[in-house]
Amino acid sequence: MSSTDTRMKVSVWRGDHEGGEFQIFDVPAQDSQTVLDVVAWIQQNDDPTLSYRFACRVGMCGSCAMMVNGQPRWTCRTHVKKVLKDNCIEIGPLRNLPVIKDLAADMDPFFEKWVKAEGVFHPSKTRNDQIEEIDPASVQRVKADAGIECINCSVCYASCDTVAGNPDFLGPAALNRAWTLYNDSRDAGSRKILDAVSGAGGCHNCHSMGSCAHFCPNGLNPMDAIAGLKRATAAAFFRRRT
Amino acid sequence: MPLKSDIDRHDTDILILGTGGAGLFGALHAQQSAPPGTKITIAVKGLIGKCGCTRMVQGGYNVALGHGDTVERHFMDTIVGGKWLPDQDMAWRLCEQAVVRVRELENEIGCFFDRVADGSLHHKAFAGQTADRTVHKGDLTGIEIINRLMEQVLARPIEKLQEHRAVGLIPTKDGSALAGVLFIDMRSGKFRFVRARTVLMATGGGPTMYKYHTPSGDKTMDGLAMALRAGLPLRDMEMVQFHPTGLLAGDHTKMTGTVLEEGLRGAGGHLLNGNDHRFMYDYDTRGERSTRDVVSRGIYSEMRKNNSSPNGGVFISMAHLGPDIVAKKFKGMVQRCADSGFDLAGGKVEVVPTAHYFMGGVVVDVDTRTAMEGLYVAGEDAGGAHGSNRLGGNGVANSTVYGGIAGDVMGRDIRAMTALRDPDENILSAEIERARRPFGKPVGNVQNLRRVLQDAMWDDVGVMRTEQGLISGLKKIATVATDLQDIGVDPSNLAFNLTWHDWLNLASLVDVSEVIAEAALARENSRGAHFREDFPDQGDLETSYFTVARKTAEGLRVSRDPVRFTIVRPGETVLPEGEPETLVQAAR
Amino acid sequence: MLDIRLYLLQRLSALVMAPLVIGHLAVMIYAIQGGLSAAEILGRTQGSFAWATFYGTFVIAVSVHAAIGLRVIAHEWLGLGARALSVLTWIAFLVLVWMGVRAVWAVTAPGGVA
Amino acid sequence: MIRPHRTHPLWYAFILHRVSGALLALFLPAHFWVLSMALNEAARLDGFLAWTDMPLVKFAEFGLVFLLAVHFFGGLRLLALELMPWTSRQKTLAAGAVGLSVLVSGTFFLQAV
Ligand SMILES: Cc1cc2nc3c(=O)[nH]c(=O)nc-3n(C[C@H](O)[C@H](O)[C@H](O)COP(=O)(O)OP(=O)(O)OC[C@H]3O[C@@H](n4cnc5c(N)ncnc54)[C@H](O)[C@@H]3O)c2cc1C
Ligand code: HEM
Ligand code: SF4
Ligand code: F3S
Ligand code: FES
Repeated sequence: MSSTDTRMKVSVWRGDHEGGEFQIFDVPAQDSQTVLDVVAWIQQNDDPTLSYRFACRVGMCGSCAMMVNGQPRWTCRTHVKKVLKDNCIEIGPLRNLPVIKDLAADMDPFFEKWVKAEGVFHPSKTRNDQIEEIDPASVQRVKADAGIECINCSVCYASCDTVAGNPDFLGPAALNRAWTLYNDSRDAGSRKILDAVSGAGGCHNCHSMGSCAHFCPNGLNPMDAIAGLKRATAAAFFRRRT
Repeated sequence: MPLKSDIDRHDTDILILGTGGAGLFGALHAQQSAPPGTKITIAVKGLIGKCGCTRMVQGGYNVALGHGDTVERHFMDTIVGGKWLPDQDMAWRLCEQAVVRVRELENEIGCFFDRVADGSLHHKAFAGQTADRTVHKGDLTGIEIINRLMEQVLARPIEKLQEHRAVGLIPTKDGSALAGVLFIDMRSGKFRFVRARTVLMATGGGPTMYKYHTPSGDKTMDGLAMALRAGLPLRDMEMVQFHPTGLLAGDHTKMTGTVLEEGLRGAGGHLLNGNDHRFMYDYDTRGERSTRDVVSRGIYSEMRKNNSSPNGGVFISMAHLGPDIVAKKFKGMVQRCADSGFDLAGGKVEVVPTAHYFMGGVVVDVDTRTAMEGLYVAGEDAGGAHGSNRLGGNGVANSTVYGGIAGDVMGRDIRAMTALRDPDENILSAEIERARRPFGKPVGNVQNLRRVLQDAMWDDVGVMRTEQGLISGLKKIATVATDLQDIGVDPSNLAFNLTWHDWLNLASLVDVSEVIAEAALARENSRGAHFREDFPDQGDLETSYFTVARKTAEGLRVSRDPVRFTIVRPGETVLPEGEPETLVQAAR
Repeated sequence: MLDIRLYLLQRLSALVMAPLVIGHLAVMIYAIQGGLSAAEILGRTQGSFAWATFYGTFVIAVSVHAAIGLRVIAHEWLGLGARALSVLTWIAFLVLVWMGVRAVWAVTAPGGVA
Repeated sequence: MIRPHRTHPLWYAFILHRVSGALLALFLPAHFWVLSMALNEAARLDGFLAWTDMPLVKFAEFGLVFLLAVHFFGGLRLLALELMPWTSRQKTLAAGAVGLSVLVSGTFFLQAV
């Protein structure tokens, strides 16, 4: 690929919550070009009304996720070379979320579930206390660390068929956060967390189909986290009975 | 003058602009300190917690919490690093409160900072520090801080106005106080005016008017442009910090300008020019390990001599340290480069200095109050704490410390503000018309014009400055300003219309660019981030001044105000006698 | 649409079935050699309390398990709501138990056709 | 049906488990019905059993046993994943479960013909 006059066919979903369709654009190919660059090029040079979202452009904010050739991806860190097929790319809004316009999805349901899963630290100390000493190699800490670097990009959420079929399902990211907190020795809300993930939309709906772990751009494994929650809730269930 | 367009009106008690470290802390603390029943609203240009630069913090957070470090030492480093220009009371408060804020982040918000084997916090030393002071979560500290803050805010009864862009601070008719803020609801394209008793502006500066820049895409100096139009004084506006190693990958990609971390140089990375010559020792005895400003100028000089790489920068090379070791030690960076098609571990990657942080900002007191009643400013929008240079690790400390203070102070002040204020409808109307300006004009390419501004700022108001260059830069900025007024945007569908926002972004950038260039002209010496080739000396420290710019009826005015040495004078120190110069092992 | 109770029921029933399935598969592989006949089957099972318990447990477990399984599928693929799902789960469970118990009775009741 | 976001081993394992479970559940009433004939209509049961000797029917039976085996081993895999605190090597296990199922049902099929 050189920056001369190679061009590619990019088919972009246009529309809003009422529906829409793909529209084809002819975009110049460049070296070092990400899918986000392609989308931005279209908006800046071909169709000024194209809507999409991004912020950090380096894979830290999780705002730019879209469906690329039918797979959810962070577009700012997806090189065109990785997804170009027969000189074509298809780009659509993230799956499993309402569309605001074109490629911009409404992430509110995702974050509502994050909070609903009690994915919010429950303090046991205050700013006047010393910082707790924690052995970074302790078993609990290692478990918490495994899922802590989630950027809430919703890629896992978009990949999960259980989310698609079961609108109440809290989804992989929220449950991954709940599990991380459950293992955080400083968190005082383990009981709350277990209750929050045991309801009709809770962790027990996950079928371990693993798309979440397969697509997570940061290599996290929400499937593991959810399995952990299943064990913890089951153990607590029997403990409370007896 | 009656409004020409139909707008939405909305009331709240405490309004917060922005969801970086400053905005989110402002919201949380306001919620803790305001009387029960106070309505708090947080409005942001992107999604809550998913935009802004705090999230992009890699290195970490400066706090005197161990290894013999003290608030005094942190303070002295901040003053010396800022070349005696910081407002000393602000700097002191920053260092003192950072200790409380980090404990709050750990104990109440739930951030987990890295520990060493004995379970205590891990501290590392950024360049320019005399103690191991920087706490961090790997090299993704900002994500940890913002994610945790975001959760707390999302879980609270705080009204959320997402994808709401602030476009104007609207004062009362007599101009004595702030009445509210005008927004565009970006999702629908509609205007919304929100009245509030107090407003925290935490929109985070962000010098993205330079060809190469690091901040996130939503940051375009909107806050400072609004403050300027509202007549507020802005200080230290010439102070733009450049990070020496931004990725260079061509004009067409957003990856260009993004940071390749400081640690690469620290670990022994080589900077090579286009002829494969390791040039940094030609400029400084510390070579690549020199401070940000020195390395930036070294690279810039090579570029000007045309000793540059294919895309016009230089190379960073790590391979001599062993590709496997590099790949392990800088996993995130190597992976990021690989995603973009570059081999950082084994090959050479093109880099260029890149505009990183804005030290200038609105003049505020240590309680974040401004000259306008009801308006508070914190974070990168506020000037004073860093002077001419910001220490690595002091940026996020500043935004979280002062955001929290703003929340506390607003929660207190609001008790004395019984009523909402009515806006000056004329100004409201004028601000709406200003934002609607491109409608009906022939449609043009905003991005190309932004490039013109970015080139001008890079060439003439950038890493190295001269009077001649600055004057030429000002002319170019003025041309861009005129051209922008003639570029149209098709108004037929304003919902999520990014092109309209590109136009508004550029309008903010142009306004602030002019102030940067004027302030740079006014400073006839070289301090910290500001380097004048025609005035390379730092000037007399005792008579240090800072610049204050303000828009008046006659146009932009820049004055020089003397720095008040309220805590320590040049040549003195607040450290007890006999304290070692530095506690950092490697530096001793 | 699976809370922890239904989840545990489904997993427990699966655990109960695990050894039974092995047994069942083994018997079938053994029995099918040389073809099946009613007499052969019944000769083995009729009047056997052990076989009745074996298959009785199997029937109960599978009814619970499959009813809950069908409920999940009906929710995710057919979009059935909470009320319809409860109805479906119960109907599936009752139909399976009823037919299953009849079948077990038929093959294990003492003094049958052989 | 198999859209791009589904093209990985664990999703195939999931769909196999679901389809086999559903088919088994649907087949089960028929199975019970046939057996319940034993009570008073052994002759009819015999007729039925003779019918099952036909190759096509044999093949269908092979399918059923295959379903049970596949669902069984897949189910064991899931229970292991959920109940035991080890989790990696999932893909290998999924493949292993399917492989084992084919083996078992294959044995059954060979026995039967
Ligand atoms: C790549 C990078 C790395 C960095 N690393 C470090 C580091 O290691 N250590 C350190 O101390 N500092 C670091 N910094 C600096 C630090 O990130 C900032 O100093 C600090 O986070 C600024 O916080 P803030 O809250 O003021 O602004 P931000 O976090 O930038 O937040 C600004 C908010 O305002 C919103 N906003 C902007 N305009 C409008 C508008 N018109 N209407 C409504 N909302 C608006 C934005 O969307 C955003 O939500 C780094 C910066 C960058 C870019
Ligand atoms: C003939 C007997 C069986 C029938 C009719 C049956 C039927 C079903 C059905 C319909 C489902 C729902 C599938 C889904 O949710 O995707 C299911 C799920 C399940 N089955 Fe079975 N099953 C049987 C035997 C078994 C056995 C013997 C085991 C284990 C050893 C087992 C383990 C499981 C598990 C773990 C699930 C949950 C899968 C999930 O939630 O994704 N099943 N079964
Ligand atoms: S778990 Fe991974 S895919 Fe899911 S939101 Fe977090 S970072 Fe994104
Ligand atoms: S993709 Fe969905 S079903 Fe479970 S394993 Fe992941 S959440
Ligand atoms: S733009 Fe932030 S993750 Fe892509």
